[in-house]
Amino acid sequence: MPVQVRGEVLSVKRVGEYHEMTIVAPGIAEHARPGQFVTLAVGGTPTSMLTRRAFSIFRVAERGVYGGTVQVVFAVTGAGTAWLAARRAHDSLDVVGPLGRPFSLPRDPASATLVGGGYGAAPLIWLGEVLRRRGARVDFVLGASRETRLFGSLDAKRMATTVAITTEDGTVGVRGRVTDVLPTLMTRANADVVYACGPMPMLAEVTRIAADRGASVQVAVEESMACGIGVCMTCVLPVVGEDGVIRMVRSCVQGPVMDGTRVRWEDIGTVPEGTWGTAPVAGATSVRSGSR
Amino acid sequence: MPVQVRGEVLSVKRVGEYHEMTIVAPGIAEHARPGQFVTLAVGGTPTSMLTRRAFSIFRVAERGVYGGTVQVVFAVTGAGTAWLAARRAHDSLDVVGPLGRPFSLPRDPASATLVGGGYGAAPLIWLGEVLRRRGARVDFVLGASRETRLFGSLDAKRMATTVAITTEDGTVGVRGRVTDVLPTLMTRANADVVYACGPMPMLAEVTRIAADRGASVQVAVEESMACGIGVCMTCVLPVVGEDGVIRMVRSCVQGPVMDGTRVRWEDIGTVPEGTWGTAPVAGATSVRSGSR
Amino acid sequence: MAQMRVLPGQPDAAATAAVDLRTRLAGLALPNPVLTASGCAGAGRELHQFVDVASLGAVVTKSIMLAPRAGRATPRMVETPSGLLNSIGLQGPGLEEFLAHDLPWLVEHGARPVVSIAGESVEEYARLAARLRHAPGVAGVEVNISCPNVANRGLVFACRATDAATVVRAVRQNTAGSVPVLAKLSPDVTDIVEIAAACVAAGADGLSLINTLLGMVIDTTTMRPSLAGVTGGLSGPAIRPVAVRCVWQVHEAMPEVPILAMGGILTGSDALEMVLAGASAVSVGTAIFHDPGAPGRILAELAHALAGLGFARLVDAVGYAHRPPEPPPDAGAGSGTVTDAGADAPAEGSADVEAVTGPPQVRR
Amino acid sequence: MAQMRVLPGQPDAAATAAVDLRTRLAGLALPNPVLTASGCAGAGRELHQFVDVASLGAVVTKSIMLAPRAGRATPRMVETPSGLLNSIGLQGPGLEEFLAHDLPWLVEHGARPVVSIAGESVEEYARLAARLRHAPGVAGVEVNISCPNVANRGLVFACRATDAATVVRAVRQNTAGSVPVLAKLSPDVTDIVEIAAACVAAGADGLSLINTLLGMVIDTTTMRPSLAGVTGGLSGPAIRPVAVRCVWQVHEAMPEVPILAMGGILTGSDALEMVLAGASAVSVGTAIFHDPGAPGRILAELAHALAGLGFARLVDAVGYAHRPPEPPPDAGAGSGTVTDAGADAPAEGSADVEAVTGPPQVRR
Ligand SMILES: Cc1cc2nc3c(=O)[nH]c(=O)nc-3n(C[C@H](O)[C@H](O)[C@H](O)COP(=O)(O)OP(=O)(O)OC[C@H]3O[C@@H](n4cnc5c(N)ncnc54)[C@H](O)[C@@H]3O)c2cc1C
Ligand SMILES: Cc1cc2nc3c(=O)[nH]c(=O)nc-3n(C[C@H](O)[C@H](O)[C@H](O)COP(=O)(O)OP(=O)(O)OC[C@H]3O[C@@H](n4cnc5c(N)ncnc54)[C@H](O)[C@@H]3O)c2cc1C
Ligand SMILES: Cc1cc2nc3c(=O)[nH]c(=O)nc-3n(C[C@H](O)[C@H](O)[C@H](O)COP(=O)(O)O)c2cc1C
Ligand SMILES: Cc1cc2nc3c(=O)[nH]c(=O)nc-3n(C[C@H](O)[C@H](O)[C@H](O)COP(=O)(O)O)c2cc1C
Ligand code: FES
Ligand code: FES
Repeated sequence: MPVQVRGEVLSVKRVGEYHEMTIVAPGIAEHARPGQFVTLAVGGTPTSMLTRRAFSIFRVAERGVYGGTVQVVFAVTGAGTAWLAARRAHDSLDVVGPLGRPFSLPRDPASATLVGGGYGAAPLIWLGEVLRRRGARVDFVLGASRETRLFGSLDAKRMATTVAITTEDGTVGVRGRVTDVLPTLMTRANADVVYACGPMPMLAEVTRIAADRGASVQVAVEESMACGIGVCMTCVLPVVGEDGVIRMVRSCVQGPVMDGTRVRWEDIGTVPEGTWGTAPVAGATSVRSGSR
Repeated sequence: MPVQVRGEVLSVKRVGEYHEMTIVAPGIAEHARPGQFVTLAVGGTPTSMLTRRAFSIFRVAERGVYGGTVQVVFAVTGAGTAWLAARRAHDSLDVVGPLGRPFSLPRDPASATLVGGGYGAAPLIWLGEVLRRRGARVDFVLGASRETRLFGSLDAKRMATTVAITTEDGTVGVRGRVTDVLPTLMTRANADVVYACGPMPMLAEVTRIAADRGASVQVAVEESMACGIGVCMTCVLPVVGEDGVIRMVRSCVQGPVMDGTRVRWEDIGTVPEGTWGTAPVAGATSVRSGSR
Repeated sequence: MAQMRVLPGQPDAAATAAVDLRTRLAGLALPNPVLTASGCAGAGRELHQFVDVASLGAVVTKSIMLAPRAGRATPRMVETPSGLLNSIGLQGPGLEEFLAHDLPWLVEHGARPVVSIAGESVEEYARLAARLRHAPGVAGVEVNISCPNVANRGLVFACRATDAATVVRAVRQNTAGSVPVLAKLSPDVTDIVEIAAACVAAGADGLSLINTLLGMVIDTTTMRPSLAGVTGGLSGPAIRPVAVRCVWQVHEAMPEVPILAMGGILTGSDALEMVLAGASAVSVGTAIFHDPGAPGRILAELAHALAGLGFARLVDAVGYAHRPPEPPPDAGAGSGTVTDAGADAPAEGSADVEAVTGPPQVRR
Repeated sequence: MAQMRVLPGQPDAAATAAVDLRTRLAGLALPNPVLTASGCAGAGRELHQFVDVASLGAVVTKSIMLAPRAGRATPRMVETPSGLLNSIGLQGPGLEEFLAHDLPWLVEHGARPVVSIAGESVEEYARLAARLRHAPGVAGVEVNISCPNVANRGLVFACRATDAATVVRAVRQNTAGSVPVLAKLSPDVTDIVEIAAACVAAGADGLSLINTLLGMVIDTTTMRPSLAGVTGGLSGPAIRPVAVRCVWQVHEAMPEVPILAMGGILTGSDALEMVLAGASAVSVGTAIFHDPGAPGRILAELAHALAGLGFARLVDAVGYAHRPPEPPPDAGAGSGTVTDAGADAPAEGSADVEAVTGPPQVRR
C-alpha cells in the first residue's frame, strides 16, 4: 500500500546527463518492488505546478543510516525536473509511493533479457539484481542516443551474463538501437522472458520482437499522469483483456508494468473502435463538451 | 531612472526577526537615494506569485568587490518573503530599481528627527548618514513591539545626537510607542524636519505631532503595489495638492516619500468626496463592474 | 496571504476538537464540511489508501452514466499555471457496475456517498435517478449538467436556464424526497444567478459551484491542441477567484439555498474562504492530485482556522463575509501605534487565519 | 512544457532578424505583433524606461473616459495563484488631458497609439470616438465594452450581443474609416462567438480577446472581501487557457476577422500559442507587473520560437493550430527507436519551442 511521506533529500548527483537523487522516505523503501514508481510534488510553496512528477524507483535501501531511502534517476526535461535538479541535501520533499504494479518474477529460474532505453535502465538494474538472486540468467541490452544518456552499464556488467550496448551516434557500443541487437541476443541467451523500460515506440518494437520469438514480455509504460494513484483516468491506454475486449486501462494502477502483448501500441492516443464503453456514445461531441 | 537587472545574492543574514539581504545589482546602487525602493521577483521559475515585492533600500555600496550592491531588510510575512529568506549566496534575483521619490534633503543645515517603526528604520539609517554628512543635526526615535523587531539602533547611536528607543513590551528602551516620546524629543532637538518610515497609523500620528510643532514632515508610505513603476494605479492614496484638490495619487511614483501633511490619512481606503474625478461618475456600480 | 500553503504542520488536535464542524446540505446532515469533488476521487477506493473515506463529510463519486463509457483519447490532461486542464470524457463503468461494486464498497466503509450523475438527454438523467432510488446508501445526488444535450445541438445543459431546470426537475421527481438533489453549475455562463435560480425553482435542494471552466492549451512544439479533446475543463487554484465569486453571487441572491463549493481549494484557508462566501460545505478536487492526503489536511486546517477566528461552530461562519463590516476595534485608526511594519502578521508557517479583528462575538 | 519561463537568456539576434514579424490588425499595419494591454502600461511613459515604446507593435492605452475619474477605493489589487485580481475602477485623467499630454507624447516617441475608450452609455462612447477622430496620431481604437451600462441596470455592455453591437456601431460611425476599431470582449459570457459575431456585424474591424474574468477573493483574517470593490477582474497566466480557448473559438467561427489576443501571456511561447490559435497580434498585460521588460523579451522570444519552427513570416503562423494534423513524419511510430526516454526534449533553459515535427513546409 502506498504512503505519503515528508521525505528528505540525502543527495543529488549528476550521472552523465541524468540526476540521481537519493531521498530518505521511510515506509516507501520497505515495500517497494522493481518496476514501481514514486511521485514527487515539485515547485515548493506555493507552487504553480500542481501535478506530481512520476519516477521509476531505481533502488531502495531499507535500512540506510537515516531510515529507508529511495533512489530515482531523472533527466531534466521541463520546469518540474529542473526544480528537482536544484534540490540540495536536507531539502524536504513530498513523496508518494510505492505506486503501480511491479514487474512480475518468473516462478522458476529462467533466462531473462532486460532492455533499457536511456533512464529506462534504472528500474531494470534493480530488477536484474533481484532476478540474479533468484537464480535467473540475466542479459542486458542498454541503449541511448549517446554515451552520456546511457545509464547503468557498469551495474549491469557486474551482474549480467552479457551486456550489449547501443548508441545511436556510435559513441559507445554498437551504433544503432536496442532493437537492432535484441533478436540475436535473445537467441543466444535463449530468453524466456523480456523486461523492457524506455520510450513507448521502443516498448512496442521490443514487444513485437519478443513475441515473435515466443518469449513473454513485460514492459513498463510511461503515460502522462495527473494523480498517479488511480482516481483521475488521465493515464489510460488501450489494452486487450483476457476476454479479448479492449479497455482504456489506467497505467498508474494497472501498470506501469504490463504484458506487452496486451497493449494496443498502434492505437495509443486513440480510443479504438469496439473498446469497452464506446458503442452507445459514439459521435457525441460538441464545442463545449471538451471538459469534465 | 530605474533599471531592471539580473542581480546576485551576496548574503542573507538574520538580524533579530528580520533578514538583511545584500544583492549585487549594478546600475541600481549608483543612482539610488534614501527613501527609494527596489522590487524583487519572487518564487523562481515558474512562479505562482506574479507581483514583485517592494523593499526600501537600506544601504548601497557603489563599488563593492563585485560591483554595486543594494541591501534590504525584511520581515517574513508571507510566501514571497519566505522564499526570499530561503535564498543563498550566488542565487540570482530579478531586481528593479531605484524606484520612487527619495526623501528630500533640507537645503541648509537643519535639525532632523528620524522616526522609524520596525524595519521602517532601515531607510532612515542611510538617510541619517547622508544628513550628517551635510551637517544636519540628527536625532532618532526607533520603536518596535519588542526588542527583536527593533532595527538599526546601533547604527543610529553611532551617528545621532540622541537616540530614543521604545518597545511596546518594554523589553528595551521606553515602554510605549515612538509617538509617546516624539513630542519631547522634537522640543529638545528643536526639530525643523521630521522624517518617518513605518506602519501607516504611525505615519499619520507622526505627521500630526510634527505639524503641531511647525516642523515639516516627510513620510515614506507603504501601500500595496502591483507594478511599482506607475502603470497600474493600484497603490493610490488620497493626497491634497497645492491647489487644495484631493487626488488619488500613486505612491510608487509620486511616493513613497510624501509630505505627511498632504496625505488624507483618515480617508485612506476610501475615495473622499470631492476627489478629482469623483463627481461625474458617483454611484455608478453594478454586480459586474468590479473589474477593469 | 499565502494562497497555496501546502502540507504545513498539522494544526493541533485540541483546536480542531473544539469546533463543531457539523453541517447540512439541505436534508443531508454531514459530520464535517469537507467532501471530495466528482471525478477527482474515483469511487473512493484508491483515495482510501490516503484518507479514510468515513472521515470525510461525504464522497462525491465520479459522474456516472447509464452505460459504460470509454472516454476520450489521450492526451487527456495538461498542466497549466496553478491549474490543470482535463478532458477525460467521463470514462466510467456505467451505472449497473457502479451499483454492484462501487456504491456497496463506500457504504461498507462508512462513507456517505453522494452520487454524481451525467447524461446526454433529460430522459437519461431521469432513468439514472430512478434507478438510484432503489439503491441502498445513496446520501445525495449531484447532477452534473455540464454535459452536451444531444437533443439540442450538443449545447451543454448548464448553459441554458431552461435546459438546466428541465434536467433538475426530472432528477428531483425520480429521487426519494429524503435524498437531496444538488445541481452542479458551470461558471461558463453570462449570469450564474439566473441558472441557479432556475435550478432551485425546478426543485434543486442545493447547488454545487463550480464545475471547470472551458479552456484550451496549444502545444507550441507540435503546433496542435495539447488535448486530444481539443478543449478541456480548467480546474485548480487558478480558478478559485472565479469560484469564490460564483458562490458569493449565488449566496447573495439566495442565502437560504445550501451551497457545496469547489474550485481550487488547496488549503484550510481556501476552504474557509468558500465558507465565508456562503458555502455550507466544500469539495476538494484537483488538490488530491497534488496531495492525496489533501481532504484530511484541509479539514484539519479549516478547523484550526475556525478556532483561531473564535468560531465555535462551522455553521456560524457560513456566508459571514456578507455581513456589513463591523465598526473598527476600539484602538482607533490614527492612534499612532508603533507596531513594526508588517512584522505583526503571522510568521512563516503559522496559520494565516489568526484573528486580526476580534472574534465575531455577535454570533456566539 | 514550461509554461512560465521567465527572464531566460535572450534568444540570439540572428534568428530574430530572420523572421518577418510584420502583421496587420485590419487596416493597421504593425512592425511586429507584440502590444501592451490596456490598463497595464498606462500611456506608455513609465514603461518607456524599460522598453522603447517605438519598438512595440503598438501601445494600447489605459481605457479613457470623457471625464476625469478617481477610480475605486483601495485595496485595488490582490494576488491570486498565477493571477492577479484588480479593481482599479478606470482611474484616469479624462479625454481632454489624455489628448493634451499622453497622446502627443506617444506620437513624439514614435509609438503607434491604439486608444482604448470606455463609457457608461452608448452616447459617451460615440462622443469619445468623435473627439478622437480629430486627434492626430490615433492608430486604432479599442472599445472596452466591459463597463456597466447605466441605462440598462448596470449590465455590462459586453454581456449582451445587442448592447455590445450598439456600442461598436456608434464608435465605428464616429471613427475615420482608415482607423480600425477593435471590440474588446469579456470571457464572462455563455457564448463568446455570438458576441463576437454581433460586434463584427456592427462594424468592428477586429476583436480584442480577452478582458479579465470576474473574480473575488475573501481575506480569511478580516473575513471580508479583499478588494474594496468586492469583485474584481482576474488576469495573468491563470486565465491563459480560457483566453486561448476564446481566441480558438472565435477564429474557428470567423477566420477572416483579425484578433488581438491577451490573457496571461508571459513568454514568447505563450504569445506563439495565441498566434497558433488565431491571433494576428498579442497584448502583454499582467506580465509587465512581474517583469517590466516583458514586452521586449516576449517579442524576442516569439521571433526565436518562430524561427525554430521554420516560419519565415509571423503571418504564416496565425491560426496554424486549426489546420488538420499533418501525416506523421516518415520515421513511422512503431519503429523501435531507442531515443532515451524524455532526454530528447530540449534541456532546461533552451527554448521549448524547438521543432519536433519538421517545419511546416506546406506554407513556405
Ligand atoms: C511511471 C513513470 C515513470 C517515470 N520514470 C522516470 C524516470 O525514472 N526518470 C525520468 O527522468 N523520467 C521518468 N518519467 C517521466 C517524468 O515523469 C517526466 O520527465 C517529468 O514528469 C517531466 O516533468 P517536467 O516538469 O520536467 O516537464 P514538463 O513537461 O514541464 O511537465 C509538464 C507535465 O507533463 C508531464 N510529463 C512531462 N513529460 C512526461 C513524461 N515523459 N511522462 C509522463 N509525464 C510527463 C509532467 O508530469 C507534468 O504533469 C516517468 C514517468 C512515468 C509516468
Ligand atoms: C515602498 C515599500 C517599501 C517596503 N519596504 C519594506 C522593507 O524595507 N522591509 C519589509 O520587510 N517590507 C517592506 N515592505 C513591505 C513588503 O513589500 C511586504 O512585506 C511584502 O511584499 C510581503 O510579501 P509576502 O509575499 O511575504 O506577503 P504576502 O502577504 O503573501 O503578499 C501578497 C501580496 O501582498 C503584497 N503585500 C503584502 N504585504 C504588504 C505590505 N506590507 N506592503 C505592501 N504590499 C504588501 C505583496 O507585495 C504581494 O503582492 C515595503 C512595501 C512597500 C510598498
Ligand atoms: C480530472 C477531473 C475530472 C473531473 N470529472 C468530473 C466529473 O465527472 N463530474 C463533475 O461533475 N465534475 C468533474 N470534474 C470537476 C470537479 O468536480 C470540480 O468541479 C472542478 O475540478 C473544480 O474543483 P477543483 O479545482 O478543486 O478541482 C472533474 C475535474 C477534474 C480535474
Ligand atoms: C490592473 C489592470 C488594469 C486593467 N485596465 C484595463 C482597462 O482600463 N481597459 C481594458 O480594456 N482592460 C483593462 N485590463 C485588462 C487587460 O487589458 C487584459 O485584457 C487582461 O488583464 C488580460 O491580460 P493579461 O493576463 O496579460 O493581463 C486591466 C488589467 C489589469 C490587470
Ligand atoms: S494518473 Fe490518475 S488514474 Fe492514473
Ligand atoms: S503600483 Fe502600479 S501604479 Fe503604483
